[in-house]
Amino acid sequence: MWKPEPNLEDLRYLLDRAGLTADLSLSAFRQMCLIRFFEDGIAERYYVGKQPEFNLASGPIRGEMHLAVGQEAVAVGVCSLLDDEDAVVSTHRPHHHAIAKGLAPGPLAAEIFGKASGLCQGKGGHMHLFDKASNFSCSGIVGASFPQAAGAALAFQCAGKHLIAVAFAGEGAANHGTFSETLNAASLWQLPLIIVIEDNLYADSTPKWQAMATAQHYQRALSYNIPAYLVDGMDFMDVYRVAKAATERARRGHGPTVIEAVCYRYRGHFEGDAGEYRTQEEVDLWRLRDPITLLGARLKKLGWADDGTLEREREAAKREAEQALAFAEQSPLPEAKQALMGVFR
Amino acid sequence: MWKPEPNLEDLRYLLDRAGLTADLSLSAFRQMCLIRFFEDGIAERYYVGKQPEFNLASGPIRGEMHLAVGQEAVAVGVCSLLDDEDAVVSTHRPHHHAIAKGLAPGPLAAEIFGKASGLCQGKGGHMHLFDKASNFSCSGIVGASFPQAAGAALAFQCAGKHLIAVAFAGEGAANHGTFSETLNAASLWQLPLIIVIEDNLYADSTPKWQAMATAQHYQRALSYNIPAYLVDGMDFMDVYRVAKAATERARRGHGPTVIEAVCYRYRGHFEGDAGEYRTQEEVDLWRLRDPITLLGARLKKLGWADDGTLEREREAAKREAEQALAFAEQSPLPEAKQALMGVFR
Amino acid sequence: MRKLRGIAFGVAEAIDQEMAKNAKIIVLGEDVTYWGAVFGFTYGLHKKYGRDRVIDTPITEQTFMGIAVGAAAAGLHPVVSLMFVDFLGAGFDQMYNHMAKNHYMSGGQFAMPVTVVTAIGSGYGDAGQHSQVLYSLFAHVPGFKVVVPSTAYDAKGLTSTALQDPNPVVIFGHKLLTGLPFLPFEGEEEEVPEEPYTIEFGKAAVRREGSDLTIISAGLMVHRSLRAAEHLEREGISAEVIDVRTLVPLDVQTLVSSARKTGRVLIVDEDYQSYGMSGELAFRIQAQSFGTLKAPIRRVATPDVPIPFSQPLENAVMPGVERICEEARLLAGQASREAALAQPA
Amino acid sequence: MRKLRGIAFGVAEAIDQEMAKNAKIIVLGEDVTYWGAVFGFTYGLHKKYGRDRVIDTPITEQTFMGIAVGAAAAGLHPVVSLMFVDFLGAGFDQMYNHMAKNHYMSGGQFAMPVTVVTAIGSGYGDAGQHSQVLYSLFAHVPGFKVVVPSTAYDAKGLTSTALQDPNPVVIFGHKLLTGLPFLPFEGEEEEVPEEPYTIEFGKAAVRREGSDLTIISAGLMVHRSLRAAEHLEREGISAEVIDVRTLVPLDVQTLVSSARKTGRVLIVDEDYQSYGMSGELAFRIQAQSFGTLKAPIRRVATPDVPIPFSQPLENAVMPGVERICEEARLLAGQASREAALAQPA
Ligand SMILES: Cc1ncc(C[n+]2csc(CCOP(=O)(O)OP(=O)(O)O)c2C)c(N)n1
Ligand SMILES: Cc1ncc(C[n+]2csc(CCOP(=O)(O)OP(=O)(O)O)c2C)c(N)n1
Ligand SMILES: [Mg+2]
Ligand SMILES: [Mg+2]
Repeated sequence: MWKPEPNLEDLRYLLDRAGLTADLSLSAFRQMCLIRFFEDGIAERYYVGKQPEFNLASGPIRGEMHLAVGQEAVAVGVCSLLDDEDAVVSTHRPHHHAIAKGLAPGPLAAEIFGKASGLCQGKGGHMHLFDKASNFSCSGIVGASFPQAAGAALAFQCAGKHLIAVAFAGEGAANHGTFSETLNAASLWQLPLIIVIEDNLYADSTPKWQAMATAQHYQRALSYNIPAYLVDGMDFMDVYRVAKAATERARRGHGPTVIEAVCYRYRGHFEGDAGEYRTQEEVDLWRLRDPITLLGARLKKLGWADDGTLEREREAAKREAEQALAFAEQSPLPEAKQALMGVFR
Repeated sequence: MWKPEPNLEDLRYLLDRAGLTADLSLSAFRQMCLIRFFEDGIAERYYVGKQPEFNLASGPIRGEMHLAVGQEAVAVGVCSLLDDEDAVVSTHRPHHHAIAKGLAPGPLAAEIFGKASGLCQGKGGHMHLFDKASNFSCSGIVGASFPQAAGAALAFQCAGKHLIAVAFAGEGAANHGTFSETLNAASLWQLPLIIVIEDNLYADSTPKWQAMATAQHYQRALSYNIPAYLVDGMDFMDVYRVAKAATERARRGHGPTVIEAVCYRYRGHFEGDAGEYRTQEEVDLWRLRDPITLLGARLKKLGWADDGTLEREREAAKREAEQALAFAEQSPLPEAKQALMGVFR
Repeated sequence: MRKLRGIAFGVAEAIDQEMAKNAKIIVLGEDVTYWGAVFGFTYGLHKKYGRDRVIDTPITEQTFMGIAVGAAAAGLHPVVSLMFVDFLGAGFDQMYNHMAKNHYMSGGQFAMPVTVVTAIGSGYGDAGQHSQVLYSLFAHVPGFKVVVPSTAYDAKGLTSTALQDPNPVVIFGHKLLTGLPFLPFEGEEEEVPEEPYTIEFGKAAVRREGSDLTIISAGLMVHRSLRAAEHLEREGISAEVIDVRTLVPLDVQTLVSSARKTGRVLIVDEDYQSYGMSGELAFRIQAQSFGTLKAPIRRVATPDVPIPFSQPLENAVMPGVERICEEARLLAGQASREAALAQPA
Repeated sequence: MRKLRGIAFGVAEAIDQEMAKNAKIIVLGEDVTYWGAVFGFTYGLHKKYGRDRVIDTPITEQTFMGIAVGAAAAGLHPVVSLMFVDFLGAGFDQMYNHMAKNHYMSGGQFAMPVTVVTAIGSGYGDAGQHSQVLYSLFAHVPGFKVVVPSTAYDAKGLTSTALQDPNPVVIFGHKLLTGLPFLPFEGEEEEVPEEPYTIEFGKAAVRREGSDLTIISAGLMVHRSLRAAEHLEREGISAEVIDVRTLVPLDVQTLVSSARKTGRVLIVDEDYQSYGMSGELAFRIQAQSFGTLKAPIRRVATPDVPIPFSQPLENAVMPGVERICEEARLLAGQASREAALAQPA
């Protein structure tokens, strides 16, 4: 849309330089499908008990629900470069990051349903997903992810480990002071930190032109001497290429990187959002650049997959998502007495 | 030091363009002297009762004391372009801004002494100086001045007034998230706001290289599409020239400006500071570029004043400072019962 | 007169009517236009007053609170939305150190007419960072009036009063009383005059008369207490139910009179139990009705744990009708001295 | 054993000894190197452990608190200096919404071993934004242990305990107890073992036995209460003085036992009076010693006004020995029922 589509030869050259193989790309495709099916599945179940009257408190999944359909390429493009021990700190819209980071989808779904088998035994919920095993956490507070990821990066640096930390945040969150403060600290201390701004054009109902003085954020990182990239967030390969460079730099002790990925959320800010602040035409236009479709087409263009392969991956992802959701649905709720336990260790 | 000294012809040209006349310059000289004598006078009285043992709680002036000796040119360079109704929001180091903004030095000094005749009847003190008549306020909280000045600017814009607001803050404060947040809002809404960063190289005991990822801050304003200037804060004329452009732009509705003025505080962060974080050589070096000496020399070079004139101005300033301090000393303390009044209006 | 469902419409209508009269009132905050601050408190205002007076801000609580401080000092009366009270930590400094203090610290020079409107409470599955009440924090720090409307009628009248008050007022609207279709509604539709009217701060409302015990509460808890009182009545226990309406100023007289009458007091508070409202009210009551109390004061509050996500857990911490009834029964049956001594120290 | 003057040395020595044993401990904050966090709590540590473990941060409370959260989740035990408690508003979100909750919300997966050290209190003329106590705010929100040492011995032992605790602990050190030469000192030099030792949280200390009334206090107020008790003794009133030491966990048993013994309770609190510590303690005591109390519980606290600057005003709000004596006299002489009824409701 806003960047030239590389021809086959150029594409091969680019991917080669980034070390992006057929295998990696195909498994990214599958991860993105998994996220999509997972989110669609959550959406479907979220509305159970919320029709005809939509009420946040009803149905098997209560409270606000922020889904990331359309933003899969950013999460997978970055997280496919991470190891379990690398830290990811996410936001109020965390499912895609969680799945891309490799969290088990079953306990993830179960947490969203508030079940005892959930990651946090039902105490956290959709905006507070934590997984020690894959070093994943998130926060429902906008702007909170930046310093926390910097803290993990500092801990890795102190320990002399070649691990990295990633903060995800929206373009709305990047207006928050913690973004700048973290840029300064990360540059000053050359932390192994990657900040990923998912610019999906809106923060709640607020289009970005209404809250941002400039069209993008990444140039602000440059003003702190932090390398910064503006990438096409609908294009897994674009995200991956830049994230690859960033992770290598960070792992080798050469400091932070900012990646600003322009993307789009197809669904509302949260479920129930009537979308009065944008047009259906705009949504439809962005759907034409669907990240999964785009990656599928690239894989075929490169001769790395045919329709059959893609269909198989899609089906496998669908099964995995459905198993996770079924696990969640079938799990029991926690016992009330658990509520009063666990404030202190 | 770090910029070429203009020859006479170039200097005339520069000042002419800025509309900086002999009269204006001479009264600036006098204001700067007033600030210097005022601060020196406060310092002297501050130590009364604090010798031989230095104790914040003793003597006629209690609590912390942050003086601005050495930073006079920044305050006067900017504030000499302001009217009473223009708003200034200052910091924990506010005396020079207050005097430059035209506050009556007597009630100002009295407030610092905690007297009933003080600006705030003794309730505010040195870090909380308020003067409605000259639209001056300040805060002891680092980073707090930015948004408050933006708020005043917004009010002026709403009222359709051609007034402007100025936020002063240190280079340490500019690391705070409120700086970035305010840059964004000011640029977005094109507020009549001038942000002045007084870069005196230290925040408390912390040299700026230890807390800043980059040598300066002003480039960050550029990343928000805000014009930004790095100026010699020891040179009144340099500050004035840039502030003139900034005030005109703001008054005409063309939005905010950032001025970063490199300067130096000769005294400690607060009185009692032993200065273990810097050398005497460094202090001495900066004293060679004293802003009052420098302005005096320029006035002579331009033929706008001779030694006699300068001496007369200096003497007048000294008398004014001493009167203010005497007024403060002679005023009564407030009555205890006042303490419980005035939380609500 | 017409019927109104919920406090959101009451708040919005009051703001509308005051804005029509007073050009100094502006509205600031996240999503205050399209979404009416999410919980409807500013609904429809931008259509009527335009985006110059109803301003969507970037997600920068500290800065827009600071802007409100500066704008109020410069003569406006900002209405600021803090979308959820849970976000206070992102902007608390400007609130309690400036908004709440500048009038006092300036010796009364700068009025601080700011009305903060915020949403509180749990009961619909929004978990630990979106379900808190926290009015006790604002009530603890001096300089805020703390308003907790429980009915549409009160919401309108108290908001009008706030908008005519030259002091900082924080209005805490419970989400389950807003009357919005996407949330459970525990209030009642009621007659609310279309004309503007005000309700004096510091006047508690006796919502139900009774003789055996006094239940004191605020916000949503008033409704749950009333429902508990109905149950109790069937069991032969006559409960008086008092709605404090404003925590600051607090109508101690009404509380004490009722306590003296019934001799038994139960405080019902949705805020965290310790170091908050329930303790304070108990102190004030025992101080003035000590000898007339027949049993120790009891309380039902949210225990000192973060609000968990899952429904059985959330139910276990949120004070409900049953727990209120249980405590009331214990209280009503309690012979003072023996019961107190029976409790382990 | 040697004598130590003040809590600052106690805290610093404990941190030193724990750092020597535990490589996971790092120190973060403003001016924690040269200046030992201004009030000495981290004095000398950077010389011994270097700047990799003792880190001066930019002035960015939200961010360095968030860094502590992230670093703790990644295995470090950060000691974070909040220079003055008054600055909590610049970083409260990361503290109460994350540091205090993430262990609970994560279902116990992520421990949060963070020790925050902060300076509290007035009495030396630092005015409204540098003189507050505010421990009640931290005690109100769940997830913090709240420690208020009043002696060097306690300061050392409680800090060691904090550094072995896997939970967030906030240590509130009163400036007038630090023992630093530039501040008044109201504590006492005392024997403090050189070897490391710990003091269990949740154990109040009976500082003085008495039979007529119980004075309960914390921090500096313990010393003023003890001095008041001496005066009272001369008047024939025998006061028991209890130092709560930790507000969370609170040693209710010790308070209640004393209350039952003396039948008269005075709470002395330097925090703002309303909605804070004094109310909470009163609630807990009346709940368990109702029938044994001979008079209503009384309190001496900072009235609900910002701390004014000028000495007579500051003296008027800060609880002093005289006010404590007065209240104690009233309490000791008070015949319960009649006195309560005599007060206007
Ligand atoms: C400190 C804070 N302020 C406001 C909110 C309410 N809120 C939740 S999500 C959101 C918009 C975030 O926009 P963006 O960062 O662009 O992320 P996106 O939702 O687009 O993924 C807002 C304002 C919050 N959670 N925390
Ligand atoms: C939010 C906050 N954090 C910390 C402080 C303590 N403090 C007071 S002044 C100061 C240094 C400020 O440095 P700078 O902004 O450069 O101003 P300067 O003192 O050099 O004029 C600090 C850390 C404070 N007052 N407020
Ligand atoms: Mg967005
Ligand atoms: Mg500085």
